[in-house]
Amino acid sequence: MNDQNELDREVPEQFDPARRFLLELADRGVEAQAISPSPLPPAQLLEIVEPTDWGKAAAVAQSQAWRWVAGWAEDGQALLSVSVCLELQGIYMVLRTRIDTRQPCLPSHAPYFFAANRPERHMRDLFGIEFTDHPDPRRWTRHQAWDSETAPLRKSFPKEGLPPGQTPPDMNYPFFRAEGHGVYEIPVGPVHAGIIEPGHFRFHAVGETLLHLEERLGYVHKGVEKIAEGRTPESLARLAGRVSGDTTVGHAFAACLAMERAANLEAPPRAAFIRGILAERERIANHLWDMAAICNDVGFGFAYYQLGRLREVWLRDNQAMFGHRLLMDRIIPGGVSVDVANGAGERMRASSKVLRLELDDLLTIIDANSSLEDRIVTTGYLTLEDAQTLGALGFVGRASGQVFDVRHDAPYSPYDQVEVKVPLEEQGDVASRFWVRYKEMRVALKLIESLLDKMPDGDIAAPWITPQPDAEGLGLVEGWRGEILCFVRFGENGCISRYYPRDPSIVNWPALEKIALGNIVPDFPVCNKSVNGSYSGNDL
Amino acid sequence: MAITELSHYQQAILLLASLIVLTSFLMLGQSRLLRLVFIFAVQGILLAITTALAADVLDSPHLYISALLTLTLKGIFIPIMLQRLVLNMGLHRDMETLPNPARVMMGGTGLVVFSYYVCLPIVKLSPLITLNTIAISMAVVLLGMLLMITRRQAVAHVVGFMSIENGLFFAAVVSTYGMPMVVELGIAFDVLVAAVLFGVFFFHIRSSIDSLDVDQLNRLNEVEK
Amino acid sequence: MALFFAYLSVVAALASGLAALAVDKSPGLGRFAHWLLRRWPKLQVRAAGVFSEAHYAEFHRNSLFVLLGISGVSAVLAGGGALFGGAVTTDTLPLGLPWLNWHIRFDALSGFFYLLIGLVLIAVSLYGPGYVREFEHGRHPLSVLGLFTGLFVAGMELVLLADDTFFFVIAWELMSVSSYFLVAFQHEHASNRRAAFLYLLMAVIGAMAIILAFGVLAGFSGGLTFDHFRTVKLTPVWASVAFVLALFGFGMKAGLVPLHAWLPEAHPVAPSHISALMSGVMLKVAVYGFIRFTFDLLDQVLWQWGGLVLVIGAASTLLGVLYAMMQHDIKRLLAYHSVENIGIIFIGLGLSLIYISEGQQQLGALALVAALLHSLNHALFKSLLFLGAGTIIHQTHEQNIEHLGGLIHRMPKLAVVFLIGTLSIAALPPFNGFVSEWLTFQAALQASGIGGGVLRSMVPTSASVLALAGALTATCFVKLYGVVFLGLPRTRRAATCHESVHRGMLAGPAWLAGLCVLLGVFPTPMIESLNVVTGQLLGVTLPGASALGWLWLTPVAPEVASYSASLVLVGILLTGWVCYQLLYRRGGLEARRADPWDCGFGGLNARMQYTATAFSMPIRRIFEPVFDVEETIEEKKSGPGNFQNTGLHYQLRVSDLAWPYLYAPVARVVTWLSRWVSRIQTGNIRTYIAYSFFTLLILLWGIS
Amino acid sequence: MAWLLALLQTLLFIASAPLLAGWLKKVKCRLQNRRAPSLFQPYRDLRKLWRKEPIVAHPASWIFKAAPYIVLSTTVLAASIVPLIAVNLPTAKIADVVVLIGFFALGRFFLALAGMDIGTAFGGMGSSREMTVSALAEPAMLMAVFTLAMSASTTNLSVAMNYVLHTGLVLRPSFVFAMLGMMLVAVAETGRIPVDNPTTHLELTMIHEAMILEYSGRYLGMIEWASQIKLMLYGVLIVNIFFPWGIAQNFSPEALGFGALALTLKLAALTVVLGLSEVLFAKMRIFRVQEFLSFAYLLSLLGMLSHIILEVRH
Repeated sequence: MNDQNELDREVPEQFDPARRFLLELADRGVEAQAISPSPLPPAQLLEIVEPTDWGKAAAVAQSQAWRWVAGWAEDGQALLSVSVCLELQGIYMVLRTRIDTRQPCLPSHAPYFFAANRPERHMRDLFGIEFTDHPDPRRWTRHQAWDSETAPLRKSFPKEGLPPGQTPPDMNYPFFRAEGHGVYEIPVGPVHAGIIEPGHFRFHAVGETLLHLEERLGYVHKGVEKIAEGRTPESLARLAGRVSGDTTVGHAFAACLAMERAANLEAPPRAAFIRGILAERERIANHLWDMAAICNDVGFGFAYYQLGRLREVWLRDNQAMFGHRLLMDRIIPGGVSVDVANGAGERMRASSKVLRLELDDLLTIIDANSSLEDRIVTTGYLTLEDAQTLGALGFVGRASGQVFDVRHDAPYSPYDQVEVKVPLEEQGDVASRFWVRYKEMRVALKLIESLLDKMPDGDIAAPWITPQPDAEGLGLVEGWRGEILCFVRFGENGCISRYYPRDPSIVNWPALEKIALGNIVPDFPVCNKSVNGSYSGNDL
Repeated sequence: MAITELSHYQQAILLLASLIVLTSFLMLGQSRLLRLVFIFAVQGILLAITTALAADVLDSPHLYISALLTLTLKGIFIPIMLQRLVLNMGLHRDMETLPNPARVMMGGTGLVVFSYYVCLPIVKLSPLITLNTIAISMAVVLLGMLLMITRRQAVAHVVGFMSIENGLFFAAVVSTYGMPMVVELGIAFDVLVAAVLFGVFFFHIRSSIDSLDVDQLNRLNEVEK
Repeated sequence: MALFFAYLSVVAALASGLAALAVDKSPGLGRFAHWLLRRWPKLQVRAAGVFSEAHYAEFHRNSLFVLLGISGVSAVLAGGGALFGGAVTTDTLPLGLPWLNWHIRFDALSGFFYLLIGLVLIAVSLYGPGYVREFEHGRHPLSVLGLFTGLFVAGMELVLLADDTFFFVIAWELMSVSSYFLVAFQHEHASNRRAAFLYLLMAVIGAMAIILAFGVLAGFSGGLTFDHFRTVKLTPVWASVAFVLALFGFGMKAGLVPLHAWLPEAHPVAPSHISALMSGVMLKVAVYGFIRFTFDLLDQVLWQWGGLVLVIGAASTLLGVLYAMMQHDIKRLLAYHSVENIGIIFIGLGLSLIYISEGQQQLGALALVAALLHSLNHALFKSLLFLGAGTIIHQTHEQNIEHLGGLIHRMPKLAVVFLIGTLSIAALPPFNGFVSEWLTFQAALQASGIGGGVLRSMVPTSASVLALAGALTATCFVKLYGVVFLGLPRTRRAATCHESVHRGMLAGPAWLAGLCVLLGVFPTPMIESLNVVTGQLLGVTLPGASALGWLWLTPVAPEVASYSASLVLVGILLTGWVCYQLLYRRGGLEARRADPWDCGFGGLNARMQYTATAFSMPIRRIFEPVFDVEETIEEKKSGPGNFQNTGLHYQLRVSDLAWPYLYAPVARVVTWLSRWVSRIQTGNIRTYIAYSFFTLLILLWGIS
Repeated sequence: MAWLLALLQTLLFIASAPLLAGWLKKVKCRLQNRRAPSLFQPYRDLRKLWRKEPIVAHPASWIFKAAPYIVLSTTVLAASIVPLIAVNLPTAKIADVVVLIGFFALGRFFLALAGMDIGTAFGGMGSSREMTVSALAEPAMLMAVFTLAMSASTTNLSVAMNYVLHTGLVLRPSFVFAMLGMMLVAVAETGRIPVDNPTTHLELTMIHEAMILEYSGRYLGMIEWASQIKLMLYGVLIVNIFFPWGIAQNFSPEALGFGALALTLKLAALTVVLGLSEVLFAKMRIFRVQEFLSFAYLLSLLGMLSHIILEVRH
């Protein structure tokens, strides 16, 4: 340890987290190979030679406080490769290892990172990779559609799929069971009373107090990863825009960025700025709607209708300026499909100003309304420790004092050219998540204005270059829910062979299980709404 | 005197008296400072109206002046000052939740009964028609004290103090034919000075203990714990 | 005539006790039977069946309860005679001390309580034969149960008859001691023995207070008969001393807070028909004692007494129902409700005392009538509920309601009968519980007649406590009925039980249910007859109770308040019928059966229904300071950052605050005192001789 | 004649209750800048529900089917004893206001049992919450009644209204408090915001709606109708006790017509107040309801105290 410290002092490069990680691996006798130059910018790629060292690598990462970002597998016919993306201080690093297809066995990361728990179960269900030491052996994404032998994401599984017919309901899932005096269960979902996506929540409660909450997701597994195979870049961008309907800009942005990096192509600066504007507009629309929904869940009609009205006006502006209310398919590989005309810029400025003024008025009223405050203050705590353990993203993390924002910590174009402020709240309750949204909206409005100010002239799309077979790319953007990761690998003829989008919901869903604890049952809906995870983005 | 035998003016005074007690109770149960200040202002306004009505009923015109004074000072000036103070110090989102508001409130009703019981002999002595409101004013005083006991925020203490003063003033208005003008002006001036002094005082407390929580003053104790 | 039936009732009860002593399978009895049969050979065929080994047990069992039934019927006749005849009969029995024979007095008040005993006793005698069969093959002989039941009933009846201190105390102790043996009947469990001991202890302390109270009166009057007491004039201080002692003694037996601790322990452990008698009747005997002492024997009433009784009554009402809410043992829950209902009765008595002390005899009579009527109503519905609970336990062997559920499908008849009891105790119109609570409210509403403002504000406040308690009772019985009878069965026992085969086990509760409905719908005749009681005690009656005719109840005056339960019932039935005809018979579609809403997940099971703990949890949280709550959640966590729960166990214990704050300190003081006293027990023989020596010296000094 | 009139008044009462619900909806929508459905929409909804095939859950017993009838008939009976447009009708004698509270309790008791009859978590949850809220509301309601009865020395509604009419305008502090207390109780008992949210779709937060979650068809129709009548009942109680002016004191057609008109205006105004409060407040956390209701109790208690202290001869 002393030696290490001296080494650190003597060699300044040792502060580079990736190198420190590599050194520590070497200390532990793990054979690792840094690929240079990295095929996956902005991340560095590290190959772990022996799959049996996979767990040790996670242990090292945990000891150095890396954040487990995402994990995905690929079927390379003879070998399955498993990759995991880690992050520390804005530095991304991808670990990769290869295992035998016939005996797909790998030590699990879940004992070190909770964030690895569900993604590994996802990999096991869809690739048939057995993770040893995984604390939770229950199935996750695969409900009853296929037997446990089938691995739908392997190349051997036909792309058009094997329609399983009508599958039986997943009634015998072995839920966690709380025991004790007068404890009862409330099964809620997958069909909910409102028009929302499906997901099952199993509560264990005693009276009104929640003792335990367990989520059972995966009801909207659409096979996004499988149907992406063999697509052209344009059609992948369209698919990415539909991974989670409310994050259409975010996912399309990430996918296009990944494909462009794989193709060694850079979108023109004007296109990047327009992408930024689109992303911020999406953020504002969703935050408005979320805040409205939080108010609605506590029966506060006034704020619900007012915020809903503002969102509607905003969406109509989207329609008028970009031709689509939700901005779907506005981002294409190589650039964007719609330009900001001069008049539109002025209009956008004006509407931003109006929105800001209206928000000021409205939020002053809301702030003074103690009946709303009574409901959301001290409801649904997520402690800083839990947020850290989880690596909670976006407003969920930021409301608990976890400050991480891709736009600020690992800036990409256009955010490397403007100043991004990251708002923070530290209470970790529903009110914090409410107010952090509001602050983010303010930041977003400002960003839109400064992006408009600095908007360069030029093309809005670069011609597409077909990338090499096997080229891979990583897209990392800050969607409105938080960091979105997107991995793309091209196959023959410039077609996609692997697409893995990681929505922030995948990370944030488990936070809800913690947030709900100790609250009373009727406060759950507002807790849920304050996190507002995407079912579709989680289930893929 | 049964209420049906009184004139409407007198009935209105009684009604206002009971509303003033209600405001005292509302203050007792209020957890947010801005609300507290607002209710205090309402109490001041009610007091001013009562004074004006009493001026009419008792036919003593100088009470009009004191009504006006009450309105400007307790209904408008001091509340606005306190509100500014709360906003400036960023206390408006602080919530001071009582451990059991219902119990405190019920204790408050006990105080009302008690003050009624105590005042009964006095009321029986005098033929003045509005005199039984003296129990009400006594209750307002006691509730103001209760407010000060149950709260930790210095601002709440000031409001409690002012509401005690309101109770005394109310008693003076309804049970005698009003105080001499000089005394009233003096009191009004005193209140004003007190309010300003409190304002200064807050900033001092704040700068020395970083909070307006009066329990924090315990730290200023010289005895090392 | 009434007195004859009263005696007959006592004799029949004693006979039932003695008959129980005849051993179940005695060869001697067999020989006796043979001897009898030889005399009347014609009966041989039929009698052989009866006296055969197999049938003898049943015959024996039935005969006990037939005798009890006779006792009950004659008690009803005696009570009715005294109540409707309005005569006061006195008698002297040549028993007791040579210079103090037992004085008997049978007036309307005794008659009313006789009626109450009789009505419940009839139900018990119907219920008993089926219920006690279980004990026949148990380890405890039925004869013990029968003997003490007989003695217990006789004791209660003698208390009502007693007209002198000596007889009263003997009857009182007979009642207490025999009921102790009944509580201790199933003494194999340590908890039962503890409950019985606690009961005995508190009964003894209570009896001592009562004796002291009588002693105060006796000290001033110079005699031991109640007639002496009635004429004596006391100073207010001594009268207050006597009153407080009586309130303590009778209140302890009645289960007033905070002297109630024995009640929820003792009532649930006794066999259910005994619980019904104890809760339904014995507590009322204590109420009788209190009324007799305060309204009859004491010559004056102070308003402070009324205030004290009112406050204690209100506290009992509220705390009783709150503690009841937290119980999961069906019989304990019912026992706590007895505390509540006794509280309601005492609220009525307190109001009555206040009004009388203010000189408002008329209102005092109204409040007293309310209290008496509630005593009767409580006797009816509480016995009904205890008998019903007995059947449930008998059929399912589950006493914890968290293990029951869905019984309405397996015991439909009992469910209906139990529902009537539930509606009555929840004080819902048009059942009987509502009438007496309504009368109490009406009495409280007249508070503007009281002079003092403080007292005047206290009366409505206590009435609002009564309203709160009434609503909480409804909540509690929704919980009880909902968890026990409705929903899905929570255990296999609850899923496989069935209605009792013995008809009497249904007939007993059904008889009481019928009375509940009858008294609820036509309360006026009963209230009219209670006028005799108030007439004898206070010298006033309620003249206007049936000012609008016997279908209407107008306790004060028609324009103040009126209530017609029968019209309410007719109205409800009529409207319901019209709705039924219009919406269903005229082209309404037949209901379709389907699975309940499961949110699309499927497979709802009994674990996913609300539990009793859950149901009462909001109340527990709102009234937190009243309970001694111990809530523990044991969590096992694992994984990174201890993020994942791997095990969770929830435990909750809610108990009565009376234990840690009253009984435990008293017990500590007693222990400390006895330790201190035990120091003089050195064990050294010379020390003892020295004690004797000094005692002798002091005595000699005293005598000289 | 008088009995016939009483019957007609009851029928008018129950027939116009959905109209009041429609009007409340309209007021709320206008306050939220929304377009409102027709005033007669509640009638259409009821008709639709009555015609639909009801579905009953498997574990349900007869209590589940009987409860709607009991709820509706107790509510109708309650409506029959409340003077609507005329006082001095004979039905008012059947029961006084304490019994009226008892009627509501009876209906609620069966509804709560029906909630537990299906054996799901939602039903029991609703029952538990409903019973808790009503248990806390009851003392406040009774205290308000007491305050009233202390002045009028009666609990008979018709007599009480007559009393207020005949004493003329007296500014009684006690009445002001009793009215405020009763309004708060009415909000809690009829399940309006901020105590309960009648329009929510979230099973976990519901009170009344969770209890009746399994009802459909005519059963649901009956329960809906009963709750509309109940809403109107509380409204009528408040306006007719505290502002009885305009109510018919004889049975001449002009007096009755004027009474109906006055009542309509008073109710309409009261509904606007209710609508405003629904728009301006969020639904309370369930354990805040106790504070709300203890405040209602406090108001009624202050009413009683101010009656004792200020309004009577010492």
